Amino acid sequence: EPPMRPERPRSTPPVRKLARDLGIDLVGLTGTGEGGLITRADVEAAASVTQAPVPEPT
Amino acid sequence: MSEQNFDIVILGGGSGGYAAALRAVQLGFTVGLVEKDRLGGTCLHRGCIPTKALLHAAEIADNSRESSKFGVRSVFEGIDIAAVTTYRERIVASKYKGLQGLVKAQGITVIEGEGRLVAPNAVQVGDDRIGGKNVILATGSYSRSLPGLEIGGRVITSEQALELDFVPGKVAVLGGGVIGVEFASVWKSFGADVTIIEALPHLVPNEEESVSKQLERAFRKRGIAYKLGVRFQGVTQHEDGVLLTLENGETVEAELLLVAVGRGPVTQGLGYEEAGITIDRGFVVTDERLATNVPGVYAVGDIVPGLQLAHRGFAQGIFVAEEIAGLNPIIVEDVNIPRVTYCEPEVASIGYTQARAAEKYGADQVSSYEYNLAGNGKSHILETSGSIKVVRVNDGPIVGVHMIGARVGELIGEAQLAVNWEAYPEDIAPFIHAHPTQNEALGEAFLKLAGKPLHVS
Amino acid sequence: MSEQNFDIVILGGGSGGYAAALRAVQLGFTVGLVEKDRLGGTCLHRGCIPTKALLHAAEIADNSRESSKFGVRSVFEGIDIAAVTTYRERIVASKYKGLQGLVKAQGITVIEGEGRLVAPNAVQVGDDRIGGKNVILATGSYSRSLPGLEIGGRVITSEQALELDFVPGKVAVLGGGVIGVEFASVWKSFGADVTIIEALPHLVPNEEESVSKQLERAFRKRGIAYKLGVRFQGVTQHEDGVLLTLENGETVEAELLLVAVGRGPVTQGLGYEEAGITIDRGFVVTDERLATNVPGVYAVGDIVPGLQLAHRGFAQGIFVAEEIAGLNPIIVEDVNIPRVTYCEPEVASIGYTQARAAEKYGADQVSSYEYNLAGNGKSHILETSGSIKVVRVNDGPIVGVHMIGARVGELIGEAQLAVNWEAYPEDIAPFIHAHPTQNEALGEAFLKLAGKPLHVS
Ligand SMILES: Cc1cc2nc3c(=O)[nH]c(=O)nc-3n(C[C@H](O)[C@H](O)[C@H](O)COP(=O)(O)OP(=O)(O)OC[C@H]3O[C@@H](n4cnc5c(N)ncnc54)[C@H](O)[C@@H]3O)c2cc1C
Ligand SMILES: Cc1cc2nc3c(=O)[nH]c(=O)nc-3n(C[C@H](O)[C@H](O)[C@H](O)COP(=O)(O)OP(=O)(O)OC[C@H]3O[C@@H](n4cnc5c(N)ncnc54)[C@H](O)[C@@H]3O)c2cc1C
Repeated sequence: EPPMRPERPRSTPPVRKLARDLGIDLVGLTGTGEGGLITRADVEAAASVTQAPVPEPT
Repeated sequence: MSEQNFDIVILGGGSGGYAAALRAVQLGFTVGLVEKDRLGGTCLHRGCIPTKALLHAAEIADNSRESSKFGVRSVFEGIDIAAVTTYRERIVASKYKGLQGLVKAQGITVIEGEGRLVAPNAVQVGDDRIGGKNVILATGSYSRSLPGLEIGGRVITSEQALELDFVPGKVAVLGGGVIGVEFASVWKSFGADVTIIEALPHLVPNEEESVSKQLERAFRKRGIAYKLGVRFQGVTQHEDGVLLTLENGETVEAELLLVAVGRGPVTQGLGYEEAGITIDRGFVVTDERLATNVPGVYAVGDIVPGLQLAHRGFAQGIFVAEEIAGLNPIIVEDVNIPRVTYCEPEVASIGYTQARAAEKYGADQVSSYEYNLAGNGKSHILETSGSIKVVRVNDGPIVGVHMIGARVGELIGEAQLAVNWEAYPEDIAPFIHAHPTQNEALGEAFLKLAGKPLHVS
Repeated sequence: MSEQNFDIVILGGGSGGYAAALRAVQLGFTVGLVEKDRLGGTCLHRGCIPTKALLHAAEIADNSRESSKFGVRSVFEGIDIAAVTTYRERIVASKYKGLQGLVKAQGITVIEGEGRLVAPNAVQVGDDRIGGKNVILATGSYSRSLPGLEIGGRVITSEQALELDFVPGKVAVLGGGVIGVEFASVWKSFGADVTIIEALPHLVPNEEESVSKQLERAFRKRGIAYKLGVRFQGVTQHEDGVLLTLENGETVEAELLLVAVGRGPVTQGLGYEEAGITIDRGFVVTDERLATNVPGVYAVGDIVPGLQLAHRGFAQGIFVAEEIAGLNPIIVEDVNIPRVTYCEPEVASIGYTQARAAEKYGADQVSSYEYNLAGNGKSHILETSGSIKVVRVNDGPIVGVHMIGARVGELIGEAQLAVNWEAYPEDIAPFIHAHPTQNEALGEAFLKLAGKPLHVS
């Protein structure tokens, strides 16, 4: 019986895939879903932070 | 009088009970499994497996009848019901043997006999008291009838229908749910005249309405008669048939009447109420983690209100074993359990119908798309018609998939991953479905809901 | 001489070309689609669709022959090849009509005639010059032969095999890949004696080795002969047959020889090299986003090295249209494209074989489990045998699924979601597969790899 793997951030495969496509590392995220599940909204929120427009250098 | 003690005692060795037993011993528990009849229960001996054998024989008969359409010269000469029985019994016997072997190999103690709950932690079987730190109730269900409609003679239930040693010339089926339409489909393929009587306005009334309507159309084309929205009033039996009267005054004559109006829970006289377990209309009430109100006592399968399906009972059995082991298993709600009706054409669904999704999320928050299998190459090759309807929340996940057509039952695997993982159609759109398959049609429906329909599979 | 200009010119109206055209007009581009023969290309007229019609007729024939096993009395009297042709042509004609209608309705300009690339932004068709800001090459493939093996007379390729107006008594098939085993399967079901000759050590040599071995066993049981690991040497034709000699000195006599040794790209004499496009062994070289080395020129479908499958060409067509539109579509690698071989039993796979996964991730980083369909109720009912093998990275995702058995092709839908989303078996383990289906077997394999096998479906 392999042990449960709490070290792997809990999410669903399509959300993990979305995170990968957006370049978001799930390890840093706090899940807001049931039982700490990382949701699509969590990933999208993280992505909007990382992709916040960078001011043009003047 | 003897006493045996186990970590877990399970009352009933059907899909729910034996799955719990298998998972429990795997997790290191000792298990006593009490069964009064045969391990495997309804599903193996009187349900899923033997009916699907009949349905496959029916498919073979239809193929043979229609073979010239495909360029095959074959003369259909009828059904050899004794040979059908041999085939059906061979399948069941082999699965039964496998199950017995597995249960034994895993070290589960099977206690033969009728059990009764005599305490929250004990089941009595004859003179023996079987103690368990935890008890799982899994006593299953029986074919119900209607008030005043007595089973016997030419008025039969699915148990007798399975074991008929002849093909009836004309048969009436009371109830257009899963079991009713499956038997209607088999009998028609075997050459019988069939009339279904359903009190609700549609066949398979729990399905998406458009699916019900398509099934009605397909049955009409197959020559299966049905009367919808009309209630049964009475039946009389005579020497060579039955005469049904309906509340609207119509009558139906047939050789046999199959009563398929649902299944009731087997919970009476088993000590459940005496042990303090809450029962509601015969069903055992549990919380969403399948615990009854009495600590240490769980219930699984058809006695728990909700979908009466073998794989649900099975999964509940596994769930409870893991729950007792403290593994905190994930709940799979009934709505996320796949449902397949194996008549011809098949019906398969998961998640919410459009109407239920609209109730839950708001009508303007939900979109759907119904892809007609006429556009699907493989379905065309199979000469089947039907559709695949996908329901999504706008800018949100896929919450329902509803299918009808030959062989669509197997497509539910993909649909259930999408719904259970709350995928968006956009998540699936980049994937490529194999050509020419029927699951391409599912792909097309997802593509359409993701805003990129192409309609050319 | 006239000149027409479009946003996009597409050379070739097969799966790759027409998919690109449909998606491109949807995205607002004007499209000129050049086709010298019939829209739909190989797949619709000479490939996927007509072969699958034959395979379905073959299934009907097998069912009829074996009907007594299921209790159905039916006498198989042979194949009416004219009726098979009518059926096959009816399917193709109807899909062809649908495609023509769709292409027209979407406002795609179809230019009939043989095109030649005359500049990076222009295709010449007879006297007309068709200009396009972007050009997509989609000229497809043809049946290859071996050096010194001339097609003609009794030595045929799949094109002629499809259109035979008789069932050969004895036929030899050179090549045990997808096309070879599909025709072998059809002919055997139609009553022919069949011998396959394959130079590699296995039938369907690109599949998981255990699957190849099971296909060989199944074919042996069906009476399909094969010679593996032996190379073709020569063939002579005489009045009523062919005589093959093999490098090991054996000979095979047959009425016909089907040459099914692969398909070569149609790229010669079309101006590709003159326009500066890099060609490698006849294939158009592209980057992973399907751009050739010449800016503005893309290639899709069978002319691009890799899997030669209709749905890949189709998806590549969509991809390129979206790429030109700047939508930055997601690449789906060849390894993540589902592969189905529609012989009896069917073979279906996605992702890495165990051997390739071991190469990629390290042999000790990969586990697999092969579930035998003998344990699967529905497969038992279908009287099929086979297996489902799932390959995972340890503590990691499912990277391959390999299946064999009647009707397993449709199970690839679920498998492909798992592999494409890089699901872990543990992600699927809590879900409940419908009983009794074949996709339960997939569920069992996932359960086992997640550490919770139950083996009772
Ligand atoms: C005709 C028909 C077709 C069906 N087809 C399908 C299908 O295709 N797919 C599907 O998912 N479901 C199908 N079902 C439903 C499925 O059979 C049930 O959902 C499933 O069997 C429920 O499992 P269970 O363990 O709750 O109960 P059961 O399978 O009914 O098992 C209960 C067991 O408990 C035993 N028992 C009862 N009382 C006692 C006692 N006091 N002491 C000892 N033993 C006791 C019984 O003998 C029985 O073996 C079908 C049902 C029918 C009738
Ligand atoms: C017997 C057989 C069975 C198959 N079964 C399957 C299957 O079940 N599933 C599957 O996925 N794949 C199957 N395939 C493979 C599939 O048919 C191909 O992968 C697919 O057709 C490739 O699409 P394409 O657009 O690249 O090329 P094609 O379909 O070959 O289309 C190319 C088009 O370009 C046109 N053309 C070529 N040159 C010119 C020119 N100079 N000017 C104008 N027009 C031109 C041709 O007339 C043709 O219409 C099968 C193939 C064969 C032969």
